[in-house]
Amino acid sequence: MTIRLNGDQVELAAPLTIAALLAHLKIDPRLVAVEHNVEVIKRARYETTVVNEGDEVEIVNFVGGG
Amino acid sequence: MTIRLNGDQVELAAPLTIAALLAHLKIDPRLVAVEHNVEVIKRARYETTVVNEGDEVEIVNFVGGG
Amino acid sequence: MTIRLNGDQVELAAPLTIAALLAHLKIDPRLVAVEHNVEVIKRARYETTVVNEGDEVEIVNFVGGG
Amino acid sequence: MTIRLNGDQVELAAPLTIAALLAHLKIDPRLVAVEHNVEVIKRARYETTVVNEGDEVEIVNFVGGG
Amino acid sequence: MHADSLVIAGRTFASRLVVGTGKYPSHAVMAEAHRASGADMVTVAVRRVNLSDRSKESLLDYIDRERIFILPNTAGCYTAEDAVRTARLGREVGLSNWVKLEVLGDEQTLFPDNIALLEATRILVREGFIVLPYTNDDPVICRKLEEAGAAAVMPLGAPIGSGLGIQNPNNIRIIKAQARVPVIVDAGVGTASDAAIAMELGADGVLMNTAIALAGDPVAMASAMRLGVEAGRLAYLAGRIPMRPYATPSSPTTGLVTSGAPEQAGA
Amino acid sequence: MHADSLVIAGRTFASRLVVGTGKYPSHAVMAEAHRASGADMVTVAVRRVNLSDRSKESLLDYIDRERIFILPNTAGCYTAEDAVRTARLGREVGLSNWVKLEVLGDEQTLFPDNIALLEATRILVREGFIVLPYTNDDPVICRKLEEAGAAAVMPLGAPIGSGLGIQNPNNIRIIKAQARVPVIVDAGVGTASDAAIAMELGADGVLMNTAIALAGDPVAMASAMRLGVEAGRLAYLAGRIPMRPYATPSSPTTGLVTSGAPEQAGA
Amino acid sequence: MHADSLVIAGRTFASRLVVGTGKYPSHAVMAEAHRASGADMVTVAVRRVNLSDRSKESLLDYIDRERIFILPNTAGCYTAEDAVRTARLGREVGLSNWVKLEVLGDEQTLFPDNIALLEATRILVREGFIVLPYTNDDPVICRKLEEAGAAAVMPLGAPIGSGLGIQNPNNIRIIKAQARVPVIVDAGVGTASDAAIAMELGADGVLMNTAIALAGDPVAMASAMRLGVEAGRLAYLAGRIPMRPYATPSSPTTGLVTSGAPEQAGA
Amino acid sequence: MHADSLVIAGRTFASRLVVGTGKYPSHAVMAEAHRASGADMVTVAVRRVNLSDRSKESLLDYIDRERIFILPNTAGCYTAEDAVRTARLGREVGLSNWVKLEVLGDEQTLFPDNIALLEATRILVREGFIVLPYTNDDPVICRKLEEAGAAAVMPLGAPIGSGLGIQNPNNIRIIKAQARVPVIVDAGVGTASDAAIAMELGADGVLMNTAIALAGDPVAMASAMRLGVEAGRLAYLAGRIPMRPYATPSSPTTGLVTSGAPEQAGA
Repeated sequence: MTIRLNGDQVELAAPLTIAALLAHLKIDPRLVAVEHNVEVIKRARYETTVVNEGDEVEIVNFVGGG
Repeated sequence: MTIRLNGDQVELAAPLTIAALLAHLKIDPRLVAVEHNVEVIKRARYETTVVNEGDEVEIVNFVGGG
Repeated sequence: MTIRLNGDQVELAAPLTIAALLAHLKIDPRLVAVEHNVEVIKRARYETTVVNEGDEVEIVNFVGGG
Repeated sequence: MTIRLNGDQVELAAPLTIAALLAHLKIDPRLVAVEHNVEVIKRARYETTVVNEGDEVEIVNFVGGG
Repeated sequence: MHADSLVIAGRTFASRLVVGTGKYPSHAVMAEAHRASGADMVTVAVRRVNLSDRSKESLLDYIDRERIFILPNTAGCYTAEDAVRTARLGREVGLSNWVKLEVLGDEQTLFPDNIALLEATRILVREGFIVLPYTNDDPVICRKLEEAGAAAVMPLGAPIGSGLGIQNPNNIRIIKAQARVPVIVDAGVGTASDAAIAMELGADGVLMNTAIALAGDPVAMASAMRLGVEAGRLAYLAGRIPMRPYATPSSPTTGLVTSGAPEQAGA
Repeated sequence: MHADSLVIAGRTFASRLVVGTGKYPSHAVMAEAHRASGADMVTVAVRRVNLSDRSKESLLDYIDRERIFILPNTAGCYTAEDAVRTARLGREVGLSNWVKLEVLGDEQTLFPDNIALLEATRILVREGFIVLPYTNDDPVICRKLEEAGAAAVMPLGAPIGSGLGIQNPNNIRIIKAQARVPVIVDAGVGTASDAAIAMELGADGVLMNTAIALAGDPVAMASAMRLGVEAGRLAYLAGRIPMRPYATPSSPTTGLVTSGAPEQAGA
Repeated sequence: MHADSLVIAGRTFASRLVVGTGKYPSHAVMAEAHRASGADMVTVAVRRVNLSDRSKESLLDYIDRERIFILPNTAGCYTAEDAVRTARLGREVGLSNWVKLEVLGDEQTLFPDNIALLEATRILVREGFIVLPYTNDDPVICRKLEEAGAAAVMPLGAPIGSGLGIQNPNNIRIIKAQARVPVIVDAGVGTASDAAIAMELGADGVLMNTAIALAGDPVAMASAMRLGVEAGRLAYLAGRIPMRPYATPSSPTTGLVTSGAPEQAGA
Repeated sequence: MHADSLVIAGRTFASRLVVGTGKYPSHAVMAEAHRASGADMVTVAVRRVNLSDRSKESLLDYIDRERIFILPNTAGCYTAEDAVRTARLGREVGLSNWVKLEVLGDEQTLFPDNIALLEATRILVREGFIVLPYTNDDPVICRKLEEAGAAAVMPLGAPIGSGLGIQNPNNIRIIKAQARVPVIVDAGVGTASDAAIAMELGADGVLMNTAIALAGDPVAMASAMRLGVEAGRLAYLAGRIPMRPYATPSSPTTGLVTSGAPEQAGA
């Protein structure tokens, strides 16, 4: 299946939770925030929120800024 | 009858047109603008617009400003 | 005898040394400088420099300034 | 003979007056001033002042300045 | 010079100086100052006719309407609604559809409420007005006003009547660089050099009232302002020299009749 | 206006702007700029005649001597002796005994050596010269020059040719307040508003060269400077409004046709 | 001094200097500059995780979160919607509900779009955010932001990264005089004296990034800014002397040992 | 930081701030302000002992001579002769051969008479004094003083006690660029940012009296001045960012989570 991840098309084997997606990407969930179809997902819901074909996911973190 | 003219209560004998009101007040209609119940009245309608009991009339002109 | 001391006429009994003058005036010699007839007198010479009739003496110290 | 004219060595046939020198150089005397051995020469003296071997002559005019 | 006229909404003005009609010692002095200023546009306020004392001469008797275009303002209005209402009345008196649009946001500074100003601009443009909004020196709001149909933008140089001069020259320069409508610096000028500075920054015109009306000699100051605006405009068009921290000589550094000191070469 | 002429050493000048003759793109442009400036006094430098190339036109052919008074300078001189020598030569060429006296003390800034300047002033005054010394913006040296017989004092606004404008307005104001001879701001002006500012500070005149000669369009800038000087002078005479940190309205705060919000009262 | 802490929305900060985390030569230099600055609040941006290169160290590893409070910004957002969305994401990363709210209106100046800013402020305040909006130096919009619930107002001193210093000191002073929430001057500071000036105008704090991060020596400049902010704050509290156009002596004018010249009396 | 001491005539000072001893509310406040300022050099005036009232405490009792070096001045002297005489007396009291040399030329401005100052400098240098002359902001006179043997040059920022701040920053910068002895800005500072500006221009130190002594809270202002001098010095050494007329963003312009508007690319 294909999702849109941080603006790019990405292929994934099958639907998976946000938690699984982060683990797959080797991203520490404590340092990022995740949007699923333009809705911010609280950390408590990472295990229960499922990413499906065609979904949009944004994973952001803090970078240097002023 | 009583109207509100430029913010003050004014007694008039009877309903009258804007044109008549201006004549009564000795005001040259070419130098002023008139609002009747918060609606600007074109000069062409001075003869046909009647001021009745309780109406609000504003008569303004140009004064020095920046 | 009369001397001019800090711009004023001052009466003294008799000629005396700078050291004696300072003692007379109860001035600590370590905090002032002395001019005798427009010549600065080093401290070492206070005992030997004599003030005579008509001499001009200036005694100065440090005051607040910028 | 050699003179120093405006800082440069210049050869001339023989001693000559300032007036003759200016004529030789095709310089209108009304637009310049002349120094002869560091002395300003008034125009009235151009005919009588003679430039000799080794003399220093400066001929100046007005140029653009601020 | 003829080609350098100020054009706003298709109307050509010979002068880039716009002056007010308030606070003069007398109507007569005002009229003379108007002549001295060379201005062919003046601002007026819209106020209730004084019904208790009709003896006062009319302001309009002292404005040479052959030569001078009258620009009604909405001074003193603190809401879009009031400003729109005042503009409509002004249009009816003045027989023109131009308005200097003021919607104030603060009594101490008389700074505009730019949000209400934008709203009023949109309404009045829709009603066919030629809108010249008084705004602050913010390039973003100036662009919004332009997009809303303002015929010019009129950023302030300093608080009205303060005489402080152009407080933020960089902003005026930026506003001008971005604008596609004329930029008139409105408010804050105190003396002739302030007017010149506004024009040197690229402004298309300057609007002022207090600096002339309350000057020691309003007529002389009106002349000074006319000259200041023209001086600044010409200097802007001429192109000024760059600034340098050190000197460069104006006279030649060679050909001196001097004792030949080495420093002359470099002078 | 006639009464407001500049008088130096008994000679009356119609214009308060004095301009230079150096660094113009051409003699023809210079002549046109002189006309545009309105100046009736111009400075020139004294230099050796170019003997190797006599083809060059004379500067004087491009100066309307009927209208314009010529003021020779001693630019480039770094000692009193050289300046005196140059002044004497200039007098002999120019048939007048006036001199703009420069004795420089530094090549980078072209700032004056005020000690040598004072010495040269004394010598030249004794020899009957009308001395206009270029000095720095120091009220004390200006007074010494005046006491030495200078016919005017010419404090700098900024380094020659720098275009930085009046760097220390307070000093120019103080110099004017103390001086009993005319004060001409000489050097540093970059654009028309700088000239206006100098005059608003009370200066009796402004002298400039580079700001006009090296402007993009020297003739237009010469006009701008003329207007700037006149604007500043008139504003000074008219008396400007005081500066205030907050606003004061230009239009009446009563008589508005509005919804009666309380803030109108205070506007 | 303890009593002079900066308090925003009930949270106390020991330092009145807020610094950024962008544009440093390295994370290590940034960390050292943070220490030198004394700041206990720093801004960060919210951006997509770089999925193609996971090797980069995390910014957060270089911020001492024990001591330093993290303020996410919405830099780069040009609509209220984008800014709100970014603020929500920042809250989720940062575990705090504070946001430095930027809604930009222009790419050249990075000046705010105050209308969208006000809208975003209202939305975020309703959602429980502590909103610190970056705005321009307009007292009217600052008051509107305050009324919308902003915890502080952050007027700009000059364009972001320009280093021009406080362009309009009078406006900052007015904003402070009117505000009932803290005023943080955000953007435009170039050097330590600029920071001091901001504080002397009465600002409650200063926020900067480029002036430190791109200084020749960011750590030394961070120290300089800390000192500059403290100097300006103390001077503001101490109460400066008034300005006078002339001198007043610091030393006594009597008691001199001198030849008795009359001028001593007046000195 | 230890390496950044101020060295004058071989003597090392930990602080670059030199303060006065005049005009304080009390000797006790002065002593506390001295501590707060961190200064290790203070100026004093030389005056006749008050013979009619010996009860006054000595100034010296309130100066920590272990830590603070005393610099006698010649304030109030209007001739070289008087200044030399006063300097000699000061040396005799103070047991040091240093002198802050003032030779004034004008009572209103207290500006120096630079010609007499130079003469007095020459005499005192010949007599073995370490001479620190107070002069005006003229690079030429500063170089002459240096050549005459001055151990430092002390150009004024503005009239003594005026609090106007550095009136001509360009001149201070030029003086520093040319000087081979320390440059101490003496007089004119009004608040902490002025001191920072002086140091950012490259000055080696700042001398002040009135700005501290007559501040609302002299002790707090002394701290502010200490911080201001340190801030300016550090900023000067760190190297400030260049000024730009437009903005440059502090946060990345890519990686935003937004609706993909085209303007983000340029932000």
